Amino acid sequence: MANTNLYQSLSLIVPEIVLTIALLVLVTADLIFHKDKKSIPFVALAGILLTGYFTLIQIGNYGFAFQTSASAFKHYGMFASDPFSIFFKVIVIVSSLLIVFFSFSSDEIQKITDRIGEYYALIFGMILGMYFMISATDLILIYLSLELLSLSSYVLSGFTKLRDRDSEAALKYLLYGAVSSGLMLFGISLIYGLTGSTNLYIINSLIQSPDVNLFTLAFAVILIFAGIGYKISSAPFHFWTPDVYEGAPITITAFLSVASKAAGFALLIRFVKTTFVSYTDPNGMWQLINVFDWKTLLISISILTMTLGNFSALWQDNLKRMLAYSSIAHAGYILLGLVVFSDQGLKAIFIYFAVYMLMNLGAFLIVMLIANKIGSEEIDDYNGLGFTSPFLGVAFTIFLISLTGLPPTAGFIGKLYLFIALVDAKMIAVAVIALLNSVVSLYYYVRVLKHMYLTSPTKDTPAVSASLPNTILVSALVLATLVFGLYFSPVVDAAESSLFILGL
Amino acid sequence: MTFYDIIFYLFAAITLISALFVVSTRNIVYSAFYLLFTFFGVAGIYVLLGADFIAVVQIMVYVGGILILLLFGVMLTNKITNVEIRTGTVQLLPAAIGIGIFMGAVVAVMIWTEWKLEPAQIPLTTTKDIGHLLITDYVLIFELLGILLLIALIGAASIARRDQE
Amino acid sequence: MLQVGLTHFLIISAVLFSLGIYGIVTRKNAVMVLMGIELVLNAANINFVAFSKFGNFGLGGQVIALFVIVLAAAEAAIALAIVLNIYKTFSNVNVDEIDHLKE
Amino acid sequence: MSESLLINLSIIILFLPLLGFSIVVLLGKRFPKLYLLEVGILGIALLLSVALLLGKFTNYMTNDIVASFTWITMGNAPLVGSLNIELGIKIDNITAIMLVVVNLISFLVHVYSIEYMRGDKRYTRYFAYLGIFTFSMLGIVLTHNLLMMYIFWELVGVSSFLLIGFWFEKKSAADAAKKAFIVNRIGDIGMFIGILILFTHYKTFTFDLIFQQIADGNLPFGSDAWLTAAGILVFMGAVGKSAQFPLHVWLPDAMEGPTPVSALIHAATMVAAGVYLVVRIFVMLTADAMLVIAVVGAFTALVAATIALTQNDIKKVLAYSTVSQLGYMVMSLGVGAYAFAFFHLVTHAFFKACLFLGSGSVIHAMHHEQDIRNMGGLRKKMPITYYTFLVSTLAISGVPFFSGFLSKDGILAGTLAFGKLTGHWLIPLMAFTVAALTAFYMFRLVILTFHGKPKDHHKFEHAHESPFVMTAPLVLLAVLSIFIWYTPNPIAPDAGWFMKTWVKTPVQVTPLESRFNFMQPSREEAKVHGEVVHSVEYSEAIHWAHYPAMLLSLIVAGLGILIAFMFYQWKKLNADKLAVKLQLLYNFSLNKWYLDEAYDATAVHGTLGSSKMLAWFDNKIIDGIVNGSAWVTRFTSKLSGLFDTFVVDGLVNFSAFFSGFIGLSFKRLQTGKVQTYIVYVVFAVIFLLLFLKPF
Amino acid sequence: MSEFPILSLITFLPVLGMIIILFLPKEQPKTIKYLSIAITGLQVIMAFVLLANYNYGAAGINEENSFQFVEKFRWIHITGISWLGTVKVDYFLGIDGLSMPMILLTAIVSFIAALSSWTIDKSVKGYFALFLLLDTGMMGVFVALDFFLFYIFWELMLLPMYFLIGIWGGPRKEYAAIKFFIYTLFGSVFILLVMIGLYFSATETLADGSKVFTFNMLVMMNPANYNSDGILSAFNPNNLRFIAYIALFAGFAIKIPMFPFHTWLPDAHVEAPTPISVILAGVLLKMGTYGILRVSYPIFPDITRDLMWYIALFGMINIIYGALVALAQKDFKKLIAYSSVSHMGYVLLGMASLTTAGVNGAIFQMFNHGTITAMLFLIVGVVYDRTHTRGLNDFGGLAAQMPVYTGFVTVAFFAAIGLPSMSGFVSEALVFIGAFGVDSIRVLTMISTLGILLGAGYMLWTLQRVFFGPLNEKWASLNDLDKREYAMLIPLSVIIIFLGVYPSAMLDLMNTSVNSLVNFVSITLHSTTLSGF
Repeated sequence: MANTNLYQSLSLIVPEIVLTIALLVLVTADLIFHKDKKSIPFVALAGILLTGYFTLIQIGNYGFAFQTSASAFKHYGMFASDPFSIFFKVIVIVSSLLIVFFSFSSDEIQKITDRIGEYYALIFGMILGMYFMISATDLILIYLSLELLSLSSYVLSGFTKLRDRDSEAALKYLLYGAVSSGLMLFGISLIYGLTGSTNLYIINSLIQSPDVNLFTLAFAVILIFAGIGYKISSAPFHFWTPDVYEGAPITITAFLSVASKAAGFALLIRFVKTTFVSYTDPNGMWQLINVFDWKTLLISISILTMTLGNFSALWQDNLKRMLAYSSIAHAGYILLGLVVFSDQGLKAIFIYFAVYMLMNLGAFLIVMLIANKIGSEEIDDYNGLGFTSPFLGVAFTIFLISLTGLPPTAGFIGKLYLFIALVDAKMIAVAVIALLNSVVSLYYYVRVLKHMYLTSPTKDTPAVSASLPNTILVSALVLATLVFGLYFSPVVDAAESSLFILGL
Repeated sequence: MTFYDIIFYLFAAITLISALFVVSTRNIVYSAFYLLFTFFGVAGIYVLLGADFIAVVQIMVYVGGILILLLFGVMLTNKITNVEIRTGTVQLLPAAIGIGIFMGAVVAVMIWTEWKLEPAQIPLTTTKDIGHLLITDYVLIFELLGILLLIALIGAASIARRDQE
Repeated sequence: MLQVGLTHFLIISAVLFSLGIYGIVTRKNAVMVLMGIELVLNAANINFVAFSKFGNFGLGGQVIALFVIVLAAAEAAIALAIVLNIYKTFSNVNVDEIDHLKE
Repeated sequence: MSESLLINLSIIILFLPLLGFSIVVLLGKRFPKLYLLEVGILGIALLLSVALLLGKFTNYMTNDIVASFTWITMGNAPLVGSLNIELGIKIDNITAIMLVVVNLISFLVHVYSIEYMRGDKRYTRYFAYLGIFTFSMLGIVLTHNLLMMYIFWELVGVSSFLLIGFWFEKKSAADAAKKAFIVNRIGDIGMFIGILILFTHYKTFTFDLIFQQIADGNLPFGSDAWLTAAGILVFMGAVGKSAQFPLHVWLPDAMEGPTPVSALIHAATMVAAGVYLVVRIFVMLTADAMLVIAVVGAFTALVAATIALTQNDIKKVLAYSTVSQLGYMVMSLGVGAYAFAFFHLVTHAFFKACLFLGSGSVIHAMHHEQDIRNMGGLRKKMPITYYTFLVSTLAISGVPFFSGFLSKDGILAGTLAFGKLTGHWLIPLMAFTVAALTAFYMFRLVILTFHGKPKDHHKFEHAHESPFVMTAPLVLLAVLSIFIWYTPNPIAPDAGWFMKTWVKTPVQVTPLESRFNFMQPSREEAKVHGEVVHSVEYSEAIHWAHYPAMLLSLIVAGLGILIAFMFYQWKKLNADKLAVKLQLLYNFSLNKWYLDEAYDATAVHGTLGSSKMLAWFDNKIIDGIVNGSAWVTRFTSKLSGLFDTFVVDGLVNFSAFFSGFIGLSFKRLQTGKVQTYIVYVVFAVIFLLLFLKPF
Repeated sequence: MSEFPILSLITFLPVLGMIIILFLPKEQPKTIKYLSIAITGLQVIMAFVLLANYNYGAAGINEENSFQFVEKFRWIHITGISWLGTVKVDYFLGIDGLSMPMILLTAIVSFIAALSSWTIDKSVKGYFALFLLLDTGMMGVFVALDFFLFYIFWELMLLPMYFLIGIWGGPRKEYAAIKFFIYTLFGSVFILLVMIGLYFSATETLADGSKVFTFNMLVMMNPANYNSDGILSAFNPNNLRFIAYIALFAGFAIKIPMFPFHTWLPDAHVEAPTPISVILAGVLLKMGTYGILRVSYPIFPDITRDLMWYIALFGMINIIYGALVALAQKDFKKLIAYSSVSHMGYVLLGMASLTTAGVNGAIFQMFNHGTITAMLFLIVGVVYDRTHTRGLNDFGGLAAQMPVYTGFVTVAFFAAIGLPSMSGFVSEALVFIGAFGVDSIRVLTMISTLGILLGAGYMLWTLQRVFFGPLNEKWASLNDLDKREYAMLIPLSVIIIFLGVYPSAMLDLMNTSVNSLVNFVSITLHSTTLSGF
């Protein structure tokens, strides 16, 4: 690698560098202020805001970083900074910001103030892992960033140690994750054997040659998919999700369900797009290299995922767990955006994620605020809450309706674009299945409403009121959910301009 | 059969047989020791593959680090008074069938695939070249790995330490 | 066949990989499960090193193997911490008994 | 009088009763005396309609006066052109006469009711109802089109419903009201479809425009079969309203209403509306349609007469008599004796109203005793009632010098002529039988009620003649049952002005080939519209039939009266013994041919049963698997086996069950054991590899 | 065209009211009630202002320039990098003869329902907030001309309705509410799918000559706007128009509700509080048929013509089936619910005829059924408020105790039976006239006339069971109507009778549009010979 290249490369990873520095500052601060840790969250907040700022100014500064010297494909590096990555990074950093806000008022997190420094450090570790996952174009970097994300999340999901279920969640997550990443690593090794490289672009050009062994390639891809599928919790690699989501602290559950999933999807999309797509035609349809039947795989996986998620959610009595299954179902919907293999589909994914972030985090926030008060996430404990806590009740209603995908909420726009993409690709049958699934999903979302509103409050039903900051936060999320439902041009514009993935 | 081959089969046997014991012995402490042999075997295979530096790292990190960690784990999670630290097994049959099929598939893949074979000169010692690679081509990963270790440190420490009560 | 080539190494890795998975899914003790994971990682490493030698891919494979080893160490550290934590709460580390979260 | 004045007059006549109704309904609570307003209004209406009659007859004897307006415009409809629905009024001689008849009887009934209904707790409401009825009836009379006919047709149905059910606290009254309305609706459906056929083809409801097109050879859907169908279907309306077999069952039950109502609606006016309808569409009836009408009429007359023989309720006897007489009129139209049918309509209106009011007087006097077996000897106590009743009885029995003789004789002659010309001799046979039976049962009624000795002495003691407001209408109506009002010659019905100048059989417009031969006028006659229209052949046949008919009718009527006297007055014959001897026939007659039972068993129970079944089907099967009942339904459907294939499970409920099932199976996968999850992963990898078949 | 955005105002006024209500303290239920009544009252006034300025000669349907009170703004307009990425959604409101009657209906029924909501005493604030939101949703459906907007309004009423039934409903309210919700959502997802399909099949040519996809319904109606390869384009030999039509129709049919999708209706009605039943029967059901006329017919004229017979068949089944099932009901509200099924069958039948008379009759029937059934539900509400039972056999002889009430009942019942001089008669007659004129569905029409008989059967039987016969002593102390009930029942009775006598008041409103619609559906593309008119 030439040194000239290094400076350019460094300029492309400024957000990551800022993030790393913030992490180090945080750790240092934690050591310095070990008596009074009140300031730590603000350090984290500052770090995230800074990172966000640098992420945003990265717009326009696109290119490959860290090109391999020995390669014949010199202009492809192992790190790509492109509009696509910026979009997902923004999703990640915004949700991180929200998670920090959540953490301010989460009872669970308040109980571990003495370890708050580690908590934020690990969150920063997660963010860093996600950032690299989003931009990585080299399988090894992918693997390591995934591991960085995973290791931090393992710890965080068992971080509070308040209940049995925390450590149980951590252990399950750890074992499941380790195996999945092990499988993935083995798959990567096979790809390495087939092509001699771990760089996605090089692999792409090599597998276009006819002599590649398809079976082995398929085997390797499936193994790698197992690793990614676990991250985005798509069936049948989702089994950890409900257990971990239920066990982990709410803030972490929320973070996992949005940011971690976004990173996973970014990874999957980049992996598929850069490795297996030969070119994009003028209509925005991606032409797959005929080596692996991604279409069949993804269609079946996404249908399975959403069906399984929705139908399992029907029976959940714990709201966190219900939301876990619902997030699995949403992963299924989002996968549909990839299934169409077009820019249109990608756009739908972008929009869906932006929207999903708002509504899902909103829902988790409310579950958290209520859990703070009543100490439970069981749906039966929500009886009559809609009357005693009107503000949170209404907000929760809007989030749930948005999750169902009904207008005039943003969730509808997400679904709309998804179906637009599907219909555009003439995949009507799939669209019908997805639509029917969203009807099923109505059952369990409305079930919450039923408990909140259709059951009259008793004397024991507590009145949950949000503090002023939380009120503002909830209102902001509600407002965004409604506004984007009625005026979605900004989201769509942003998605439209983020379509570009470096490479082909 | 050349000497190289004989050495290979020797290491292969050590690796696989001890690995088999690792996963089948009921005594955890025994398992840990069998794992030691497995790691040694793998290190030998690395040597055969001309990867001396990796072999050394394997022994140092795995045997010197990970294995010790695992042994600590065994000791800390079992009452020492119990001489025979045994562990049960679960779902042997489905696992055996599934893994059997799986192994068949993997082995078949390995055999039937026509890998890219190209005779090549591997330098006798690789340390310097690896070092060079680490700060050029793989510098990003290298640095990232550093952060990963830091995070792992923080994480492990924070989760394992006793709460101040 | 007897002439040792790439395939031989790969078969070793394949068998090691499968044994690792077997260990993961059958052993009750969490530490034992971790040992299985180490086997899986080792198997992948053998692949990387073997491929890089026989395919003349340069030293990339070895570097990757190096990374993986380091990573395995980090993972093991965290894993052990979590297992200790489990032991503190459940007083045992039998994976199949830690199933409070389900359905 | 100018045409527009006549039209305005008719409109005033039409809306006066409605005005009365509205005022009484809205203000009746506050001003209980408002019923007098209603009576006054009717009086005015009567005067105006007499004026209208005079105006019409003096200035426009042969002209029809028509006025119409567009009720609904539907613009320039695609493929059709301009599409409008017009309503309007047509005043011809028949209309003018009917107006007077309706208003007269209505007025008399109003007056009569002042006393009869006094003390009822819904006294003013009663008069309001009478007003709305009169309005509706006048609408039928005045209309110049089928739609308006249908509209008012339904409205009289409703007024009839309200009046029959006036004493709705009595379950029988409420039942009867409902029955009347629903049975009528059956006929109305047919009528409606008939109207639809005509409108669909001609794009108009107006009688004259339709007839004009038929006359021009433009048949509905191009075939005279459709014309026949349309005729019969419209006639179905008459079957319902005029209580023709098999829809006559409602009329006797309708006697649950107050007696003046029975007189007005269920004897004189509304039930005659059916006949009036057939009169209106007479010109478009084909031979087939006419035959059907004739047969229905004749059969109705016979059935009702046989039933009337054995009834013991004074009003029931009269009710069946009404049915029978209506059958007569319908039959008359069927055989082509158009003018006689209308004539009979008028005469019957008077004498039957008189009979009903008379019976009301009796019932009033006997404190609501209606069983004739408990009466007797009332002649002395209530002379006015008796004599008016007798006059009317003589009229209905067809005794010379009374109006009934004139009209009935004409009808009988018509049937005879019809039999001669077409060979359908059964119709005159039935007609004469009915004439005999009528004379018999009417005199049975008179004898049992007024002659002989009182059976219930207590009631008899308290009986007394009704007050003046009740007897005056009786007298007036009885007077109107005398021949002199219609013809100077008491034995030549068609010699009088009624038949000679007022009412003429119109020219048929149906295609020649689908008419009865004898309904084809000779060429010269056809030229002049509204003049004599029967063919020479038919006129001759009528002429031939005239004397035999008169003779025969006198004989059978006399016979009937004689036998009645033999049985009940002189007790020469024993009715009870005969009844025992003819047990079967007697019961058949007494139980009204078991028609009610038959309908109940088939139509009513069939409908209710199927509705219950459907409701069950809807609730259990269509709505299917609901929460707990899910399994029950499935179980039962399995048991019956029949429904299994029909289980059109409500989609939602089924899917709820289905999704629950899937959800549960998914739930079972989630064991909580992480190693199990890992096994799934391994299997998933293998499965996906096989599934994608990349080799 | 008026400069004043009156359509927006009439649509969003209730939302404004909702916001005000949300800021009112809940301790002042009276203020909230008065405010809601005032707002709905204002809506009625505005509806009549619309009526006063309505141009009877403008057709609408598929010509934008003959729509009235049009408001068209660019709402969402995204220019993509590629042609495909462009999205255009307009805020496009306008009315024609199809919507004007519905606007009147919505305004009137909402007002009456607001009056009838006076008795609500549980969570008054929430109730009226939801009520007004529902009002906006309904009104919006009838004024929207952009499919996207239409769909949003369509879905907007789901949630308020769910809560209104679910919170203020009867014993099985939860079940009924979710059933309603799921059923209608199930239907609307199909509408959504077809909407997207249409979006991709038709393009609008903008002023600058560029072509964009659009949700504008009027654009979708013009065959010339379709791409040759659009999946719902008639030019595409492999088009999915048939399937799309079925899906769309199913979506609307659930709302109507058409057999066999009707089972949500009885449950929803029985459990809903009176005002909500009134809204449900009065307005919501109309949205299904309105949707078919507004969307399915002009966008898919070819398929409509092909499926005429089947629509008529379902109309017939609705009429007969609904009436027969109603006959067996023992619950007053259920009976009326099933009678709604039967009456909506007439609408279907009339629409299926594709004739001026039939379609006029159908729309008129929609309006009439709205007012009549609203009145019927109010009537049930009156007696339910007093006795807390709805069992038909629990009553008897109420006519003697409550004569005025019975008078109104009689008016409503006879209107439901289709008695001449009441509005229901005219519409039913027009439906039959229209349907009978079409050869292919003549037999079905004849069978349907049985509905007249059965309708009389169940209505009169009910009248008899509840109001006639000896007075049930239990109810000897019932009061007759109070002033508020007069205020609800009198306007409806007046409307019913007025339109029965002078139907042109309503028919003239829609006439031009209906002719245009019939002309468009039956003649455009390839004309088939239809006998009748």
